[in-house]
Amino acid sequence: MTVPALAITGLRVGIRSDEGMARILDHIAFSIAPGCILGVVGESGCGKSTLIRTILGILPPAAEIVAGSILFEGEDLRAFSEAELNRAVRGSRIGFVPQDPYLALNPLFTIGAQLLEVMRWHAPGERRSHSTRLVELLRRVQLPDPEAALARYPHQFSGGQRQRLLIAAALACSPRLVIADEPTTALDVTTQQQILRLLRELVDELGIAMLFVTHDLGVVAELCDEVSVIYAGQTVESGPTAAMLDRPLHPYTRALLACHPDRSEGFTGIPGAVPSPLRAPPGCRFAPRCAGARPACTGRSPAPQWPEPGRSVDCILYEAKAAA
Amino acid sequence: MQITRRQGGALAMASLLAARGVRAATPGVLVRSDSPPANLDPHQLFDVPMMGYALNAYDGLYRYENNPPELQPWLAEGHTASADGLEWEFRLRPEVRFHDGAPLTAEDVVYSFRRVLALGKAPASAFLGILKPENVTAPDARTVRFRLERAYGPFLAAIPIVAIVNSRLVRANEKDGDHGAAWLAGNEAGSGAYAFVPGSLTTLERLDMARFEGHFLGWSDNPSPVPRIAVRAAKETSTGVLGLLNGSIDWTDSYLPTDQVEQIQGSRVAQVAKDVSMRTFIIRMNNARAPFTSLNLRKAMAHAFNYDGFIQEILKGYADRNAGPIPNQLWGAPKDAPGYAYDLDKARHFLKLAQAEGFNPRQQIRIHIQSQLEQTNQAAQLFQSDLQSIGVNLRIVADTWANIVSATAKPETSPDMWIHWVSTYFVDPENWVGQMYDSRFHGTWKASSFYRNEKVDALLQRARGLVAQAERAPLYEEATRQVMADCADIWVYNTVELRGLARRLSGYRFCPAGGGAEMRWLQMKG
Amino acid sequence: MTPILEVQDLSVSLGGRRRWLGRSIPPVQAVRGVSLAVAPGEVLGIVGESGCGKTTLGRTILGLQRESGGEILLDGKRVSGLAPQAARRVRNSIHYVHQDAGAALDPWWSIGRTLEEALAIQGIGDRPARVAEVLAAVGLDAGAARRYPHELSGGQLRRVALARILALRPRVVILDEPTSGLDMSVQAMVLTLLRDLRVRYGLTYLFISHDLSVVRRFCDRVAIMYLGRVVELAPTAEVFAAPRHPYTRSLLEAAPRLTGRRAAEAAPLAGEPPSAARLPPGCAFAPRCARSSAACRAEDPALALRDGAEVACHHPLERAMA
Amino acid sequence: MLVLRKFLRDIPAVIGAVIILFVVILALFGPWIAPYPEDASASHLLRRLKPPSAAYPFGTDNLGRDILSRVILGARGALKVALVVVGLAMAIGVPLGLLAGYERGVLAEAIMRVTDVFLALPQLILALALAQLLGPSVESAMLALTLTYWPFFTRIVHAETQRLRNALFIDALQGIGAGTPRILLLHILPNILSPIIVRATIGLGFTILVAAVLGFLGMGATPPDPDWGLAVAQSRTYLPNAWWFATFPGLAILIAVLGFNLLGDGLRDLVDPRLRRSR
Amino acid sequence: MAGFIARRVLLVLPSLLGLLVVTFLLIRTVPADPAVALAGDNATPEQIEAIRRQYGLDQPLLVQFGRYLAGVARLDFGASQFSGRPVAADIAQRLPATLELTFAALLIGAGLGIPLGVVAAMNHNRWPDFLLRILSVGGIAIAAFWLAIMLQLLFAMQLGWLPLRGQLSVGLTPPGGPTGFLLLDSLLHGRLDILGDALRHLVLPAVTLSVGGLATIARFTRAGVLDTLQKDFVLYERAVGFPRRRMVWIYVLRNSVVATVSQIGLLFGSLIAGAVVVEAIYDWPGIGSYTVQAILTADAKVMLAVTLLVGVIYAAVNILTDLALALIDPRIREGR
Repeated sequence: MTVPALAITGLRVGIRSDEGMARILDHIAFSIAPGCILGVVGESGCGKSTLIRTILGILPPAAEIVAGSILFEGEDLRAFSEAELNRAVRGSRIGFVPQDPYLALNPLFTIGAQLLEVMRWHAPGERRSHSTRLVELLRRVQLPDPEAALARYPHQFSGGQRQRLLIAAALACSPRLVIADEPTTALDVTTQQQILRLLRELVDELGIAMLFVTHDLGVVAELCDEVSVIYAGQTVESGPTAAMLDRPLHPYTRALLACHPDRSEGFTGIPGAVPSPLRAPPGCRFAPRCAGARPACTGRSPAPQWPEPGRSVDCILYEAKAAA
Repeated sequence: MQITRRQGGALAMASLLAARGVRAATPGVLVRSDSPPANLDPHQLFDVPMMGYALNAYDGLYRYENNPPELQPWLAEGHTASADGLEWEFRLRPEVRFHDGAPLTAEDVVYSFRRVLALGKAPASAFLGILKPENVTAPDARTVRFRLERAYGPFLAAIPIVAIVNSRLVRANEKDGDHGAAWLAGNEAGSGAYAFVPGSLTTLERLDMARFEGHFLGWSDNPSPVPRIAVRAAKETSTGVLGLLNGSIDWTDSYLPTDQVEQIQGSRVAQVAKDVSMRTFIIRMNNARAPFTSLNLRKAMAHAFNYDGFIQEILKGYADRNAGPIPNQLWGAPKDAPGYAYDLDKARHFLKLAQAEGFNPRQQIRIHIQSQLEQTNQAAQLFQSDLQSIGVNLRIVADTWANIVSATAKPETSPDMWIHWVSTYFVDPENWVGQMYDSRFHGTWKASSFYRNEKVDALLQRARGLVAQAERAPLYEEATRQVMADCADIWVYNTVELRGLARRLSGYRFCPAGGGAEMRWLQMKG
Repeated sequence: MTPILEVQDLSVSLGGRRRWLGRSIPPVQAVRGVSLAVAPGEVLGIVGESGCGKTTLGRTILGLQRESGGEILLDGKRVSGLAPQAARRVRNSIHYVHQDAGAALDPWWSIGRTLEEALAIQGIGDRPARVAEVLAAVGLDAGAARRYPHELSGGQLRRVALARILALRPRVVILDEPTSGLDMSVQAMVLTLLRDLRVRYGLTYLFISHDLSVVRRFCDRVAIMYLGRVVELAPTAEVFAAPRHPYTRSLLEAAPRLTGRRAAEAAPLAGEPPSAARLPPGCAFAPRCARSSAACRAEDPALALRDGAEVACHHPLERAMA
Repeated sequence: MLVLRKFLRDIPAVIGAVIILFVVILALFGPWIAPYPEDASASHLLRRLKPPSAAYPFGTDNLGRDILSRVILGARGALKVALVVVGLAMAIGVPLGLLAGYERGVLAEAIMRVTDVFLALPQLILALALAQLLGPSVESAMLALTLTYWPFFTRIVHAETQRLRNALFIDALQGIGAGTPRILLLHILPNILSPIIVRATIGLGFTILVAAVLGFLGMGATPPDPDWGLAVAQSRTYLPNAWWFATFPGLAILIAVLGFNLLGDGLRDLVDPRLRRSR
Repeated sequence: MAGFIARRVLLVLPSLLGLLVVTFLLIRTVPADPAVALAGDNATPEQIEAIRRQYGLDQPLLVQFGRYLAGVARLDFGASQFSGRPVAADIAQRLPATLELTFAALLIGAGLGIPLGVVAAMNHNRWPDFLLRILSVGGIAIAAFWLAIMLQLLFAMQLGWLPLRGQLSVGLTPPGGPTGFLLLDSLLHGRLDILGDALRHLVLPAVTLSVGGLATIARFTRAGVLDTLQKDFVLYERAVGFPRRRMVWIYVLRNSVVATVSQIGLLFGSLIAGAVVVEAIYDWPGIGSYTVQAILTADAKVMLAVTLLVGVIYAAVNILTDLALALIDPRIREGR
């Protein structure tokens, strides 16, 4: 078996606040194989962006990793120094596609200046060869007129074009993993469709791994090979996309799918609200909203279970089943 | 070591400089930190900076020298006057040359006087009413004749005011009938001991002068004259003092604050020249408007000012009490008139009398000071503090010279009280009592007491029409006594002028007219 | 039955400045000849991608934007041709809910004050009772009145925005992207709430959205807009079952669905919409349309009734196609 | 409470607040605190320009008055000048800026042109004219400072209002029929407080200092007012000897202005919703 | 871009006319009478009256203003009522000195203020931030002339490193022409000795004048950087491992200086007030002391000319500021 591009186990991230240390991420676990797209799905406030910042090592000053490991191609990223991360990981071995293409580019610098800056930093070499490579990539991501693009400013591109630019930038230093942070939420559906298709092609073509963070199950269904669902900072369920959409295991996953307009005729929601990670309930964080919750759910965090090959679920129900 | 006695870090720092200062001096150049004139034309301006310049760049027919001032023949060898005082003839010295080498003729003198009259600015004041331009004539190349409209006693005293200009040079630069005013404002056409260096002028900031070898007096009396003078205005006293202490300035204006004297005297590179001048310090009262229409109130005020305290403590003794309008050492000042003394009891007494006449002590009296002149402020505050103790409410109004003198055009707008000096422009009692208390001068700032006494008017009128000093003196004395009896103003002191001088200079001569600004007598080491 | 709201041949041009010296900026035709009629109690969806003019249309109907041509009728009475403030006065039975509910609230004001303010502006008395009522109606507890916008979640903010206009007793509500940016679980609850409120308060909705799956489930009829024009207008079921306009079809196909990957299906619509400032002649969709002909590039097709749907296309898809 | 805790963590702002509190106390109770309250107007010729000592911790001035007392007594005047000028300038500048930023067209354009005229008007020349018109006094100096300072507020408020004019919540208010005065005063104004506070605190210090220059030119505070700026101006004649005469009133200005500015910065960070979000 | 400048210049003209009208009215309401000064201390009332007539001061206001405007249209600003010298010539002689001083001060202010602001922002709410804030705010609060004298005592007197006063040493003569700017002219004439001497003289005045501006610039930069650091692209730049130092000092800073640049424009506007004290203490032959002289002597012609000058400088700086902003921000450049 190949080494996963990224394997996270038991990750716990805390943040200092006035009320003490709070766990904004708690026993997160998943892994991504090369050539595979893992969708990390969660609602707002579930810790998706903290997860990304944790992997990239750019947590805000008040936050820190408390436990767990982040293995990137077998190396523990936690052991890297800030300078090493900056030089050899962020933007080079791990590419990043941000959420909002309108805001993620510095408006005062040309595309070439910004993207080449990163390339030069990570891969010292000729300016000419960098820009040749960048133009090639831009052509690959189907940006119109790629040669002229380098001299233009971000505002001179449409949203879709900017996202193409950022995808090209993420690939510029031949990364082994690309982290995409809801890259299509700011785009129109037709453009979204184009971008998703492009991403799929690129992953298949280059054999890289991709962590695709989103809240949109539809997008996951279209794009991802595997899914990991996060709720309030905790991984609740992971597995192959098709299987999970067909037969969700965790009550939260089920509820979430039931909300989707494609699934339900009425409008069912999930009662209550996602708890703030600063005031997370004890035990299973979904318990207060879970229809099938039992008293034991609030007592302790559930341990991951593997009820089927390749699928894991963190729910006390399956502990019982496994025990039985 | 005088300096080490003083406490305070700043002074210690400054004193360290004395040693360095010697090196800071510029060899062969005397650096003056007083202001150059606003305009180089001696016929347009007549003020202290102008005198500081014109006494060096230009010559007049006569000149005041020494202290007390003596009128000495200068470009003229001498003069004659008719018995009625109407006809004056001046005989010019031979072989006087202007800076461009042209010889001085009577024509230059005629041109200069006519030009002064035509421009009608400050230097013309003494002559405007009494001399018509066509009545200045040159009977021959070395004689100038004046025919006055009426006899005018101070005529001769005012003669040094008029600088003689090189008429060919100025005429050549006349434009649109301006008498060369535009040109001469930035150039020079004189015959004086120092010549303006063309191109070195920044108005009010800097100008350079170079010694004129061909000056008519010659330089045989001065073994080491100053070759070059650089005027570099220091606007802040502190800069001037520091410059003096570090040797980069050789000469300050003559109004050093008394509090700076001790430090400069203690320095190895500089000293202070202290000379009694003819510059009186006066607190004016607006006699034409209530409450100062009341003689008793005026007397109360005159007794409430702490003359000695002011002179001894604030001025550290660098001033002479001058109880009347005319400087003590000048003729025409009555020697026996006692003046007013600081006596709060008397002040209270007169205040009561004034109250009986209807003066309301709660009424606020406003005294205007010139904010740039710290001494006027100190005097006002000292006065205010004493008046408070006798129950008079004095309010100080900070003001500007331009504003005050404009307000003095009319008794209604003129301040209740204000403070100023009267400097020597021509050495004659007319400069003081004549222009200050004759009612025909009402509307000028000098007459801003709006004092009116027909007897005084008549005395001054008569004195003005006479020529002989012996005849005029008693008239001025009598007028002065009357003004003092009427307590028209509060006369405080006669100035001791304080000028910072580098120790490398010697031969400094002071004269109240011009304030010692004549440089040709100075000798310089290094 | 008279439509409660009718729009006839409405055009709106935005921006455009004549500058003294220097280049003038030409106006942008954001809405071009749109005609709609909304029946009382109906939910009319307006669907299109960003820049298609759907929000401008909503703001113009509301009265914040002045139309450059055409008419707006409210209860059959003409209410167009007015400057914004006057327009708002005659159309005060129409209200608008912004897409970004959080940004539509003054961050300095508590929810309670904001709600009372709306009433104060309209001169309505008995404010505390009315505020309590609408808060309850949108499912917020009374304590929410004391809180500030930044303390509330996205779903709660939508509720506040609704409460704010409900207090004013509207008859027509323009909902601008009411579910965008919301999580699926919250979205469902907001939609439920909207449906309940419609019944309870007898509202008519103009539902502006780009989210086809929501529109499909919520709207009675749908108007598809492309670059300022309505290209298709039909009952929802019809549109989703058998789109007539090629653009409509592309749009439907592009929407991600839970049914999973359709890699082999028709290629995505190429390119992006042209800028509204530089419209091509003829049909605006022609440059991206696989079916376009010379006629499409020459003449802009009008919206015409075909088989029970209004379509603006020279070559509409056949019913059987879908 | 959270706000207070956040504020207390901002040490410069706390220092500023303490200073301001101190200055306000001096302003209110100065005559009871000063060791020689009579030195507000008295003069003592025999103890002129004495260096600091136990009896006169800050030394004495050119008329023998206790500088410490005068520094204490001067707090009231300094506070008055600063607050009145900045207050009036805000009262003129902020409404005009709001109006010009919110409305479009001729009125807005006219306001901004007038603002430009006043921005370009040299302060000293205006001060002179006013001193002549109204008589030289602190009041006319304050008016002159006000007239030259309001355009700074107009400019800033104008720019910020223009930015906010298109904000969604303003749009929403227009949608529910809110009138212009309500939108401007109740909604836009509170939202643009932070740049106004910055400008105002800069203005407080600036005002005290320029007032001193005006005083020295004969257009401002009048002796014997225990005015800090005036004392600094008067001390010029005695420098570098009487260093204490300039130093202590100068320090008083420095500290007071420092207080206002630090507090202002702190307040700015506090009210800025963007910064509020972080941490 | 040329069209943009032309448009701005034309737009400025009405403001300048307005400025002149306001100033003229203001100055004419001042009762101070230049005729009194010209007539001197021994004047007679008749003489004062004659001078008043000669200068047209007895004419109706409108006539006086008309005459003045006609002169200004021909770039003739008349003669000073105090000195009789042509105002334009005096200003032309002094303006370069003030501009050199102001520019140097601005350079120091921006050169130190911007980095200080950045460092403070990067350390938001930590000790470096606190310290820099207190120091930079102290700059606004310090009395300029007190600082000036302290600097004189330290650097000119105690250490003897720098000259006490003036623009040039007494022994040296300005090279003259062609620009009037001493530094530039000495460079053009190849007089490095004069250049060096002039630079030494410039240091203390420029530093004194810069402290106020420095503080303002530091504050606005700090605020700007804090603001920019919240932007999404900063997070993106961190996420792709941008070289950190370059990110802050180039990419973030450029986004942050917009407010600072506008402030620099406004700072220039208060040039005269700031220059007055500094020019007086260091005897800098500039516009500030010239203005004070005019005010003290109620010299209307000079005051009008100075006002107009400040107006023109203000307008020019505003246009330059806009140009600078357009250079910084491509979106402004395209008129969006």
